Amino acid sequence: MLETTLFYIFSFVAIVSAILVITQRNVVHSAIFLAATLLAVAGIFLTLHAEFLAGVQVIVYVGGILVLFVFVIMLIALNRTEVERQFNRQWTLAAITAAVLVAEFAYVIFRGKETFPLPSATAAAPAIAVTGNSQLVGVSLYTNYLLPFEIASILLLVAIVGAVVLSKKKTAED
Amino acid sequence: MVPTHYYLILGAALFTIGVIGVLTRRNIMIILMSIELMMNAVNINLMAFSDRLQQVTGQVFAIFVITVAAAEAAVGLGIVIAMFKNKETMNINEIDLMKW
Amino acid sequence: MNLDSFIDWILLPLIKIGILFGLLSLVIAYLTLLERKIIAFMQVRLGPMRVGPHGLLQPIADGIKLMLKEDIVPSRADKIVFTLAPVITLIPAFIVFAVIPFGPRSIHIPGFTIPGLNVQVAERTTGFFITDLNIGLLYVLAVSSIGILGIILGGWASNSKYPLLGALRSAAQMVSYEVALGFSIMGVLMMAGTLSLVEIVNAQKNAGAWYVFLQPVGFILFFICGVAETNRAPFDLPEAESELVAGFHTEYSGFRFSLFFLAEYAAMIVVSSMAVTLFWGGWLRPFPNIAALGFLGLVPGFLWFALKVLVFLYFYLWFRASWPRYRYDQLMKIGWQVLMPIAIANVIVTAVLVLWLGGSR
Amino acid sequence: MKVIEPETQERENFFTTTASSLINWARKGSLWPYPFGTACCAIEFMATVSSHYDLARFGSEVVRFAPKQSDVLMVLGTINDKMGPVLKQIYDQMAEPRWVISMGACATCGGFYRAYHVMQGIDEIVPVDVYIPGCPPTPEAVLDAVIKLQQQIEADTRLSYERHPRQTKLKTPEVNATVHALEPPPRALVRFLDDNQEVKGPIAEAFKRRFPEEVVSMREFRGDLSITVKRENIKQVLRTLKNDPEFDFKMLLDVTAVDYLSERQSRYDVVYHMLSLSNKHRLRLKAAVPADDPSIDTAVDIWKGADWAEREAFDMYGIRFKGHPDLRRILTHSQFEGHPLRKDFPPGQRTMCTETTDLPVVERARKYAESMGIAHPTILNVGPQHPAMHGTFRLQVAADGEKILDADSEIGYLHRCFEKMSETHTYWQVIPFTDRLNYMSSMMNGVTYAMSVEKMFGVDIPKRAQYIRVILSEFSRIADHLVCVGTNLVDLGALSNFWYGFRPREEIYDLLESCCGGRLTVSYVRIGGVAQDIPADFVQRVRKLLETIPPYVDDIEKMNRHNKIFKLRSEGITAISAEDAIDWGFTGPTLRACGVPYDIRKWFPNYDYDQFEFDIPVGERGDVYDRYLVRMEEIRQSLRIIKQAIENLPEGPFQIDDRRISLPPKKGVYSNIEDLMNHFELIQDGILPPIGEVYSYWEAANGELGFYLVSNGAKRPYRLRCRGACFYIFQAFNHMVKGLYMSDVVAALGSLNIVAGELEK
Repeated sequence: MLETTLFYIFSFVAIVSAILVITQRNVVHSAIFLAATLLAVAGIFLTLHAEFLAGVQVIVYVGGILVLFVFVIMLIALNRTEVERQFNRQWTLAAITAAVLVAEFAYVIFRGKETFPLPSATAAAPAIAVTGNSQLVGVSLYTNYLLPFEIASILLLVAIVGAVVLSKKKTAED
Repeated sequence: MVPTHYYLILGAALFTIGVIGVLTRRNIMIILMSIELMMNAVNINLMAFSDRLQQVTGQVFAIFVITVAAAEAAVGLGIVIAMFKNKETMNINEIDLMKW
Repeated sequence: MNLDSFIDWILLPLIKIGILFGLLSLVIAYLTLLERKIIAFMQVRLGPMRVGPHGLLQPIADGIKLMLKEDIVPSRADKIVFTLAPVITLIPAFIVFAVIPFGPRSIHIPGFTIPGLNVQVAERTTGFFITDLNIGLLYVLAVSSIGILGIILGGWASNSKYPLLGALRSAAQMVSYEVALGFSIMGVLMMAGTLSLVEIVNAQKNAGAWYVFLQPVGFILFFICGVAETNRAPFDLPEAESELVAGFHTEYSGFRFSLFFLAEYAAMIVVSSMAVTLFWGGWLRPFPNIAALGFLGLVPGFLWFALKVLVFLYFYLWFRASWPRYRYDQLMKIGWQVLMPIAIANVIVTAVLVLWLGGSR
Repeated sequence: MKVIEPETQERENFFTTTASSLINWARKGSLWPYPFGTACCAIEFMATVSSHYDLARFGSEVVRFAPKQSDVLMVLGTINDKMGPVLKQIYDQMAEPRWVISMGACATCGGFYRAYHVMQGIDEIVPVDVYIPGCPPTPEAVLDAVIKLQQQIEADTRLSYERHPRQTKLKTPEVNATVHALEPPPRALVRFLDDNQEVKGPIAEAFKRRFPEEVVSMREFRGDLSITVKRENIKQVLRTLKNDPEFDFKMLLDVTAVDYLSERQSRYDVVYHMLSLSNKHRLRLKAAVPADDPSIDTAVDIWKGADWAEREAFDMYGIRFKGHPDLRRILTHSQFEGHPLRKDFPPGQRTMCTETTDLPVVERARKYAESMGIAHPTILNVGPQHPAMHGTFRLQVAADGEKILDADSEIGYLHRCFEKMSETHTYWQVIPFTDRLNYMSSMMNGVTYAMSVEKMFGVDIPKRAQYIRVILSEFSRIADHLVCVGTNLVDLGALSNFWYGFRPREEIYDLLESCCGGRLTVSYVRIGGVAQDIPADFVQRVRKLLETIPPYVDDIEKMNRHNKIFKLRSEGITAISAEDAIDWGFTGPTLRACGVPYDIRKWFPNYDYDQFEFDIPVGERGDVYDRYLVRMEEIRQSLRIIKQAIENLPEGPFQIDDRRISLPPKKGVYSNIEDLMNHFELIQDGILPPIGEVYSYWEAANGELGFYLVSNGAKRPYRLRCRGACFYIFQAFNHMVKGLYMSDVVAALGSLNIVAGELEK
């Protein structure tokens, strides 16, 4: 009951602010609505018993990525972007793509509808909720998924180097 | 208990919104934000299945997705800054130097 | 929903939230007076003396005045964001307190019957905290990282250059120091093996020593980063008076300005409380496992906690009275080139030791 | 219609009165000031905040530099026409309820500056709630004003405040505020100046040998060598004077002009004062400039230091310096009409100023960005009302984030027409004006000014007067350095040092007060000595001070000398080489921090300085840290000098026994006609120095303070030029800060010890 209510609230917030993200004229307003979406998604994670991920979502997305976004927007404070034409002429393409996507999703969900009813007694003992999911995530991250984990860390390193190189000032030597 | 397909529908909706954002907006910052939206949609799906199957794998993959999102933001914003320094614009249509 | 769970999940937390909120507002108000008084004494003066005996009513006068001051929204500001920003800063600063354990789980409420209704209420024990989340630490980090957004948006929305500079400074500063801050508490995490703040304090009890003795480097890093996170001297660049007038809140007046003010002081208390919880044994008395000092246990836990927090708040004020502030690039350099490597080294050394000694769990 | 019961009405009244008294209680207990400090009064306000008076007791120490967060606009010091729009803007930005305290005679009514650039009272543009009389008012008066304001608030029954529709328009300025007429120069002065003498001496002879064609006239008067040359080849002459080792005048001390009206064929004289550090020679070079073509070649490409001095001469006299890169008005505001120091300019003719203009840096940055095809850098206005700019300097920077790409500075926000005022007042009356030049150490300005008049007379003052001047001046130097170091550290964020610095300063005030009754602006010096003898307990007081000051100084040293953060912030910041510093015309601690041991007290000693034992501290790199070290060491050396002076304090008269200068003894005035007449004449006409021109100089707290005095034999100076040390230091500022961070600007400005009163005169 509570969970369902929370789910509806969070999804409503998430979808409405997501729409606002892509329709706002002012980039900073978009960023604020993105923050709302991200927080709502963190809430959704909580209803799915993924506290650890919810925490990570807030720390990384809201505290990190979003702050970075706003930071860059402020750094290159441009007022004229607001007056410019905001949208592409690719509305048709977008509409078609969106329609195709919706159709696909509908089809897949329709196909899988017999799996929807929740398994009754078998999954009644949720292992994750009991042992505390941060520990479980940690353990499987460092055992089964060690290689992807390392690859991810290399990816991050590359991204750091890339970002530094990209935003480096041109000095006299260059 | 919320049925899993509710989450899937939510994820699909967010993903579609993200796609529309990417395709229609001209402001590169908003395009990047839309990409973040899409990543979040993916994460919701992963999380929903993880909860449904009582397996932690989904959450681990969500962590990887967040990592990729962070990397993407760093590089993307680096590109934005570099681009802004040269062209003083955030409009993606004006960045066509690599166009053949 | 039966009565017991109603009491457990709604009534008790609400009562606690009410008490905590009231107390916190009072503490923050008097922290400002304490700051003015202590700094005054350090500078061989008296500080506020006229408003109430020894200036004791000064914060109340300040509060009333700020509330009633004209609220100016600059005409060129982004009005919605401008009004929203102080709230975005203040709310996280307050809701962080939800997980901070001020004392042990030792409030004993005897069972009783509500007269007239003839409803039996079972006896229960509760703690000096609103809730004990199993991801408490993560919660603190997550929620306090939202506060930055308010500062940045406030600076941006003012549509003025000094606030913008202040906001840029604070954004860069807080994001960088959050990383080192996260690393500095890793050692504690590894030793306690839990993210719950209550359990971390209990682990210190079991270990027989406050973690500051086992993690001295971690503590120093944590406090330095904490001071930087709260934008206080010597890291008070975002509101450096002599450079940026008043930093990100230059354009704010009256009530909204006081919200930023409250948030800053609340953040100071959060950092001090976290330092106490993670490193200085929370509500534990000194030397928790030396029986000879048992008489110290007569002082209730939350008083020990308050005392320790006070010590750190005093440090904050002491820094402010004595040190110059860093320059922006120096601050960044220290964060990334000094604190970060030390923090990572600390994590590695702790990990090795925890493994080698078989873990202290 | 509902009838209100009397009872309810009463209750409502009770409620509203309780509420309003509670609100008023809160408002009066929490008056946060915006210190709109410009001049001397700001220093007294600082004293009010310091430990002896402690404004914090009233809950008013929360100084907010953001107008929106402050309650009381405290206008501390002279507001001139240029500053008017700034004051207005700050006031308009404040949130209601707001109050204004006008501190001091200048803010209240213009004070004794009834001059062309000074606002005759701030109530021309903002409403004032409390006026504080005094010049400057003592801290007690400031506290009294705060209490007065609290009483006003208590009596206030308004619950809410509308934004006031009070006066918002500038009053038409009061023309001809000054009453004194100006006299044209007598023939005798012109003849004196044109007189060509046979002068001996290495410089004069070398000059004659090198430039036989150029010399118009040459003269030595009271030891000052003065050469007049033709203006056509002035550039070549100046270049030789600087670069030829025979002359080696590496430092240009001053460029100014004098107006001789139609008395002479060429109306103006452009006057250069220069100094050779290797030969220890001084030279005055003059070139006559006619009224129909008031132009001359610039010296900026020879000495960088000529930059602002030439701009000032242009501003004041309208003399165009050909080839000057940036010949704009400097002291007066951009809308000002006329050139105020011209003799035919009425001293009180004000021009309304309604706007603040952009500096050239904006245009430069725009052009640069466009030529490079990059984004426009942020233009940031720092000051004049910026906490780090000490209230009166303005810096406009083009910044890339925090880094300064280009900057321009603007002054004149405290220009209060000292030079014009001294032409309209008698020699004695000028002394209070000199006190308000460098108000941090006002004693020394008076001494230097008195020296110039004494030099004109060619007299020496009694030993006792000399020693009194030395002791009090050295104390002033200590006080000055303490404020400089204290405020510099406050700007860096180290708050407490300010309070530690002000305690000994307060005790020095006490000593000065015991001598003359004044704390800050003392007016103790008289031409020919001092105003009255020192009090009986003077020696004990000084001995006690000599013991109490060092611990305070040590406190500051302990906090900072080895402080990591302070060193990080100060080392290498605005480091300047000795050559550059000399080229700019740096003097005083700022120059010594670069390693040049130029100190007038050693190089051109007077007043027995050659008999005192003291060292001249020098730095190495000339950065902020070195300046701090030099200042702290100079405090100790000053204490040493005082110690020797107080031990050898001679007995005798404190005033010269010369009836042209000092008043006859009262006994004589009452008993014989000669003394009575003498007294009457002196009081009526003041002193009448002989015709001539002299340049007197002394080591003031922040460098060489010079007065160039031209006397026409009348009771008022014909021309009194003040060479303020910081004028030459501050002109280098915008060049020094290029490439630094915003925070460094703050550190650098504080370390230069720029005092607006002296800078802008």
